[in-house]
Amino acid sequence: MPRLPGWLRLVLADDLAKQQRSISVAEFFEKNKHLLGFDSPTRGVITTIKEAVDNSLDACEEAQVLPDIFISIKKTGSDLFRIIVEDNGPGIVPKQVPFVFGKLLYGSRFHQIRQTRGQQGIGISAAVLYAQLTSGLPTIVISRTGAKEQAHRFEIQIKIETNEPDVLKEEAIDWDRIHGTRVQIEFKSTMAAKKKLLEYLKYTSVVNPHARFRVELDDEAFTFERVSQEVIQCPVAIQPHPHGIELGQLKRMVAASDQKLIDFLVEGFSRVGKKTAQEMCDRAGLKGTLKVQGLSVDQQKALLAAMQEVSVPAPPTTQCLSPIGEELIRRGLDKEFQMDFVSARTRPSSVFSGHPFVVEAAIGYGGKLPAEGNAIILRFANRVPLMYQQGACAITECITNVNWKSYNLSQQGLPMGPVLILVHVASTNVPFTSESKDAIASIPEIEKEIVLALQDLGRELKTFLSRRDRSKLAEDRARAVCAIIPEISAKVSEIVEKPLVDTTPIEGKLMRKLIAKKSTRDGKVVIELANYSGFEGEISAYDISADDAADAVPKADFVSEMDGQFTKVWKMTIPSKSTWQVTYSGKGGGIIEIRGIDDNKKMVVDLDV
Amino acid sequence: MPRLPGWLRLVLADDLAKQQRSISVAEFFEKNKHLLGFDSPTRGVITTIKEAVDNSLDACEEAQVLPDIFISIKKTGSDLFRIIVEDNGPGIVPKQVPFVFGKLLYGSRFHQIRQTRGQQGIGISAAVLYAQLTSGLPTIVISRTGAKEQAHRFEIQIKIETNEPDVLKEEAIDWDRIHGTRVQIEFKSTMAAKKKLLEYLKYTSVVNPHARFRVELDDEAFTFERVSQEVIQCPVAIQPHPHGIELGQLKRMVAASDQKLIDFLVEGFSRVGKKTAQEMCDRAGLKGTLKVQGLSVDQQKALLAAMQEVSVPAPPTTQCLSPIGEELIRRGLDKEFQMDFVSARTRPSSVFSGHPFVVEAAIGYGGKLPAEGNAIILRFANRVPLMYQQGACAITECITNVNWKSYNLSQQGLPMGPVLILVHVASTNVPFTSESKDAIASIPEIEKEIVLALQDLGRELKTFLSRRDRSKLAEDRARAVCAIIPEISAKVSEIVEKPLVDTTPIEGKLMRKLIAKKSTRDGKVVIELANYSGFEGEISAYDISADDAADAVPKADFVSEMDGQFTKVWKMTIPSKSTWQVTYSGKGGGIIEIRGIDDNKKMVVDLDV
Amino acid sequence: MSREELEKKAITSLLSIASAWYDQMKAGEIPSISLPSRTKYNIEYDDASEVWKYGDKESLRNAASAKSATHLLKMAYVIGFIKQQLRENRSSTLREMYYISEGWKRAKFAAQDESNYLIEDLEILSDVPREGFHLHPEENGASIYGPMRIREETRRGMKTIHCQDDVGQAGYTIPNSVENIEFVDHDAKFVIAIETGGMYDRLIENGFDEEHNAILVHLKGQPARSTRRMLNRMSMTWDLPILVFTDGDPWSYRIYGSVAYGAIKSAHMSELLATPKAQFLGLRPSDIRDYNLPSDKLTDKDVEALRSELTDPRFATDYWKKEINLQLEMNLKSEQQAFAARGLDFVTKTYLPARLAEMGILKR
Amino acid sequence: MSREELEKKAITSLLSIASAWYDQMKAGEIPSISLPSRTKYNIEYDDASEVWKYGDKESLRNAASAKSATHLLKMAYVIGFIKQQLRENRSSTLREMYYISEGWKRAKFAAQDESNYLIEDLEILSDVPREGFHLHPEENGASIYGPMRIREETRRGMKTIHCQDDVGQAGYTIPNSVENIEFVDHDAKFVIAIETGGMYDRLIENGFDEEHNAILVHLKGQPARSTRRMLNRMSMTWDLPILVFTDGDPWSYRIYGSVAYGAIKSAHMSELLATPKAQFLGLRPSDIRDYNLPSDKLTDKDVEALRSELTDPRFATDYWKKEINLQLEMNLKSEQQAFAARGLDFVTKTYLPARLAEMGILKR
Repeated sequence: MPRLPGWLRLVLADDLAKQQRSISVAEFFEKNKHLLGFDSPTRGVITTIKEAVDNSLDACEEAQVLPDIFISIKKTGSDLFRIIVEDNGPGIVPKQVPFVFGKLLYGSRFHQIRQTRGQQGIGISAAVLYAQLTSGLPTIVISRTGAKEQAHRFEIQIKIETNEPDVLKEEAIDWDRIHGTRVQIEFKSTMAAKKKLLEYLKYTSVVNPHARFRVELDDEAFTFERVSQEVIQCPVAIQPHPHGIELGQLKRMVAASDQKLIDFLVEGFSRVGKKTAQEMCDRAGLKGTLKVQGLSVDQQKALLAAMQEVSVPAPPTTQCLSPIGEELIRRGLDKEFQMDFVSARTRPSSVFSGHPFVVEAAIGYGGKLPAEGNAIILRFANRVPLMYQQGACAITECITNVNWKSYNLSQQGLPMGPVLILVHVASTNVPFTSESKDAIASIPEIEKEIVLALQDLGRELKTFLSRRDRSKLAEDRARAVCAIIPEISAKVSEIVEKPLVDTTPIEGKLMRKLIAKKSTRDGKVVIELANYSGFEGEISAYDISADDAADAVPKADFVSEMDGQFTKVWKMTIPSKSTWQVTYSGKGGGIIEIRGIDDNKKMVVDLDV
Repeated sequence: MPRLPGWLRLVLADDLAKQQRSISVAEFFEKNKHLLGFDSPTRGVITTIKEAVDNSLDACEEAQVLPDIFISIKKTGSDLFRIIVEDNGPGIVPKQVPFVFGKLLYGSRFHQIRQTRGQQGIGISAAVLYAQLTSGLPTIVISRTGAKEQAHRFEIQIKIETNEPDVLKEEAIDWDRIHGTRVQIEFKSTMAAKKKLLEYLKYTSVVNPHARFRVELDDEAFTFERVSQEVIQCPVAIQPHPHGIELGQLKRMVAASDQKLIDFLVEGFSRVGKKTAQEMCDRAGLKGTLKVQGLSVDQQKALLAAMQEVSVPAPPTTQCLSPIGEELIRRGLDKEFQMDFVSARTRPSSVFSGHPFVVEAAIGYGGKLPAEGNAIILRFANRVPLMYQQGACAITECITNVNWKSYNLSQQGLPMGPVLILVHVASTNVPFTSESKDAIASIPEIEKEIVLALQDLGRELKTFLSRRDRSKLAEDRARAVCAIIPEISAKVSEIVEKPLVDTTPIEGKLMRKLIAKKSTRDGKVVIELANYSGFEGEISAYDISADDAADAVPKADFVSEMDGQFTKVWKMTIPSKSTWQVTYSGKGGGIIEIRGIDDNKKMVVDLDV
Repeated sequence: MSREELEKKAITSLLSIASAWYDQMKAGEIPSISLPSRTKYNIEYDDASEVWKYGDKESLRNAASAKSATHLLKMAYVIGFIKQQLRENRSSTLREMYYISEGWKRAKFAAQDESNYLIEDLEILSDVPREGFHLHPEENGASIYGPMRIREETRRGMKTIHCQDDVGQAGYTIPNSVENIEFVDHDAKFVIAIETGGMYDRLIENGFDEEHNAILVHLKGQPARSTRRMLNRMSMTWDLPILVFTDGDPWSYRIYGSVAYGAIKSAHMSELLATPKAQFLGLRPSDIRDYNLPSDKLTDKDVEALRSELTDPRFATDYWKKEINLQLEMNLKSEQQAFAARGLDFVTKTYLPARLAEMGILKR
Repeated sequence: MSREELEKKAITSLLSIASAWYDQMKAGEIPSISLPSRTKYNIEYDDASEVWKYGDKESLRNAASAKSATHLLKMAYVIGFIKQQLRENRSSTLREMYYISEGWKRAKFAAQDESNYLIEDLEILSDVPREGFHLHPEENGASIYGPMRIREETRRGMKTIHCQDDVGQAGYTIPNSVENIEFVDHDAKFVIAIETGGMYDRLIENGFDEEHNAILVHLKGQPARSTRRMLNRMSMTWDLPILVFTDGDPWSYRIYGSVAYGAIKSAHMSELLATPKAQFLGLRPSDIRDYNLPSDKLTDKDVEALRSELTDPRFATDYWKKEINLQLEMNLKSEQQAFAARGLDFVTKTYLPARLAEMGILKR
């Protein structure tokens, strides 16, 4: 056994020590691209556009402007793609630009407790890093903060060893945007996921109805127009909620405070008033007048436990969250999917583990939605569409758990048929199942809200469907009474060997309408109008078909021809409970229409169908 | 539309700029615990032990000592667990200790191209961070670098805002270890995954046969003993391989070099000689004498393309990789699983995308392995067991794709029955499917090696199984000839109504052995020895059963009794082609053995079975 | 009821349905009809007749929707069809009627099920079995072998047949319509209805019918309608004990159940199709034990079926509870031919005489 | 061959197998036996007899391994059992023999399949059908109705039966062993073998047998062994044309195939079981087209079966290719009862006379 002598081992520890060094976060992510959604060239495009668009939308929101975002993707080499995202946001002051794009983990939203799209301060600089690794090209950023300022153009890379920006070039230039930012990134990729990309843009447009997106994809151009002219209120950060913090965070707050305990609680946390603060102190066995900095670790633990035991109202949400709103969801959906029915719900805001959240949902039915197969599911978190891992998402789980059959939809796991379901979860801290942010985790509080929203919408959909069914039912009844009962009568009369029973009294009794029946037998067309409606004014019967009805008895009051189709019009008044009839030679078919009487007082039955 | 006036928007960009700040990597990971395997309290324990043990094993390897690792897990509160891992490694010099444990992304192995267990410099400090967030307790580290040095004890936390170590206390102390490191971490957790933890330790022990692990789990203690006394050679870092680098890396190397291009290629990369380097220069259209620092980005791109086109031998692997070896895998498996058959393969090293790797595999069969159900699969990457996501792993995929039926195993996806399959992938860069490092990605080069190793082992297993089957076959034949043919004879003689045919000539013709037959009918035991073997020396028949054979004809030469079992011995010589017989009253059963004649010249048939 | 009476009743009832509709329509009302609800929640045990029948729950069908109007229209066409068929003394199968409806336009059947269901409705409304409508099933009845004589009205005239003397080895085959049979005389002490052909043949071969004056009926698995009607009539007309001899598994107990108690699907015909006096002869779970018969393990489906029988009101007797629980405990089932393991004569010489004596059918 | 001759041949052949083994063992050799290989690769068309038979490929079974020694042992036990059965003039079913083997210790059958397969081996070795061993199938034969008279040797003596005058509405049932039947006389011009009971009843009800002097045979789906043997004997003994009338789908063509050509499973019995002169009457795909019959779409399985028939040597005639291709093109199938859509008399008054005239059976 070759053991090293003691002195050599000692040297070794020193040797090892010399090799120890700090690793830059950029180096770390260079080796771990998958953590940032750059694990495949295909996915890189969507990730980059998503990050840039998220930043643009967030910036516009903060600056209270209506977003006007231009996106371009152009192939520049066999496997190189140039991506440009340009917005009309507030712009970035020149001295910040290098840090925003050339340093990982740099941002303004990381520590704020409010709903934002981007948060980590990694996204866009990760794209810069990916570009420099695969194409070697720097990222070009143009930004302008206002009419009085010049635009600045940067060529930026990241110094990987130190995670510091490397500005290759900076110049002041003229730019036609008065304010805004344009970023141009070029890297190795493929357009295999073009369909997914277009879906992403479409869905983004649905939940950002105040934004306009113009897209150039190689030679194609699309516009997703805005449907709302209102800027959305920018969420404002709030204090942490006492139910939503961990010991580590508390310790940091304590260390940074020179307040008395009771003031620390009231001022440092959401929804904690004097009374609540006192209750927390009492439970923790601490005096409210203690300086917080003096608290021992054990006292801090006791305080934390007390803070989480005392009941505190949910955090304020109107401030820090920005739901889309029922009206705008409807408008957004209507723009991209033309449907017969659409309804949306914004649930009251709620809270899980101290994090405020709000659930919004919408259901659409019919129209251009595909009649067969599973419902279309649109999932969103903080106004960002979730494009992957539908099966692993709590939203999908909730949709599956709702009993859609009780709302007259068919269901096999997911509901089936021409249905679209949208769910949006907005929170200061959306709980994802994994770093790739593709699926929302199963949090009972959130699931409950989703299910309630869906059930509420389901009931509304059911009302719509049964109203629709009822009008179908009325037609169905008319068909039974006017078409089938006479046949029963014929057959039964034959069986019992008695004269044919006249069934028109049944029609009258049941229908209380003006009934127009058209039938064709042996080359004769018969139109019969039976008036059970009580109305006795003048009406017109329009009969449009290929027959010219030249031998009609009575003659038509008016005949016109167009493309081989003859419109025959008869005008008449029909006394109550009596019948008017016309007969002519022909093949039948076509359309019959009765005018001059209320819709709900008439019924047309084509006996040939 | 409430647009803000221009001056206000300008102010906004400035406002926003003020909020921008750098985010510490510790803050980042505090928010993203799942990236580090701390997404649930249950998983935290295994992650922490795994990280600490990986560090210990790596350190011992570097210091060339046989690892002796102590692991303790103790419950200290309702949901608090204290974890201690102590090794006999080289220790860490005091001034480094705070950085190793109190700073994320700090380590010695991140930039080296060689096989190591840990790499990112995050693992153990992530556990420190997790402890400070959940229990508020600092981590205690004791380390000593040699007999002449004192041990140092630290209480360490991480300053989250800056990702710098926060040393609460440091003191020199006495410690009985001459060199080594002990870390004690305490955090909120559960022991729900105890079974998984023990599996992890067992499997770790299998692939680290040179290490001893002592484990204390609350009140239980286990030891996984070492089976090899040889320290394993520590892999040595190599230069990057020209097929394995990206543009970003090349640019950095170029920027740091003051060499001429040809020297840069020869000295900076693995397996590049003068000739290869020249070919690369030629292809890239660059002179070898150019200073590399002067290369433009386009020239660098051309160079990179050329480097990847030119064929270069695989990187040297004996140096940077440390396979376990066939012998040690067998010993390791044998220690933990007692089996009838075990064989291992270490494949020649190979390369994917410029990263060297080697595949090792082993198959075990029979013994104490469960006879039913799927094979047991053990997966390893760089000597670390993979505990989760078996279904998503390329190793499992490869096992499934091998046609085990052709090696006489049953198979339903995985092979079935008393089978164990071990696969170890060692590489300077193991390609995992995700950050949680639970499954190896599908890389064709690696898959090919795994399949080749498994097929090779499969053939060996088949040989073993058919050898076993052949001896079964001979027994089967003897049974047919000695037991069934006499019955056929009896029945056929009855049918044709002729005298019973004697079938012993058939036995003799077929068997050419000494055949001992024991049968029991109507309370009489008959042992018959028919000698077709050609051997005519003295033999003994041992008959061990509950019968005392007092009335045996002929009498036994020797009878002894033990626990109600009688051993009867007859000695005799049987002339060739003749028969010897003994009869006694009894119930039969027991064992019969013939001694004095070669094993392959005798055959015992119990006709009562 | 004789065949003529049955046909008369059929035509009268069906015409009265049509007449009722005629009158309804004449009075300006939508035609409608009431039917008992045909679910298992509307099945009741009738103490008087000892069979399971539909209860009081009724549902009204009127022609106020296209769907139910079409149903009434189809019913009218079927009534017309049956009327014509009876008048012409023709008959047809349900399948043929389904195809004939091709010419009925709006009254055409969409599927065979629909016509079957409608015929059941008419059976219920008229209290006449479908044979009375001259609608016969496709499936043949089973075979009979034994000392009995019947007179059958066939298309080729009246035939008198003795079920031992005038038939081949395979016996007399029960025709589709048992109503055409007249029971002349018999010399039997009891009837054994046997599940499998192998056992039926065994009893014939061993001369069991002659030795014990037994009538043997081959059920051919789950017995056809005409077989059940035949057993019912043998029991009613001649008051002969009917003994059911099947395999020893839950599916065979269901065969006994359908002979003795009737099926939910035909609860309206229970009085005609069920034979409440039928007794279960074997093979009982206790026989498996007592005769140590070759047996198989129960499958999961067997166990499930046994458990469901334990909660079936028709099997809610001490006898069945004891036997079924014994079977679940042993976890075994046997086929009736398993007796062959004890020799080909065992079942006729030993088992059946003992069992029949135990049941009081044979004297010991 | 008469029944006595058959039994004699059976006993002789089986004893010769046993004798051969006896002699082998006596000579100190392992007993063995050669059997034709029973796979579809060893089936050949025999031009002389116009049926499919096993070819020359043989496999040798000797008692050198426990498995095949056990097989020979079982064969010896079965031969012994048959010998005794024939001697005592008893009979049994395969299922009974399976249970009887319970007492055979090492020669006990593990499953019913095994005993079936062994009996087929013995049929091949002895060239005697199992009926000659007094082993009869469980399944009944089908029914016959028509102007023919047979004499059947039953357990109750010899019975002479006229298949119109002496039977009930359901007709005469073919017994398990057709070898016990003697063909007395007939007044028939042809035989129609019909797939479905509904159509069989229709032809009887419409008096088709009387009007055309036809013998009607109900096949009951895929025909049982005894039904096929009956058709074979009617064709051989009386030289009557045998016409097969089925549904118009691939499965029904297979029924025709098994009547006319025999099945792979029983290729060794083809000369006894197949009726090469049998002709396919209908329902042909071209009938669906020509008579515009109600029809269903082909399912994927139907299409698959039709395609497989196109490559089956037994259907390799222009007639079948044309019809099957037409069917695939139309993508339709019909049931024979679909003729009812044209009226209950259409099949007997129009279709069959036309079709039979076309086939040259009836004069136009």
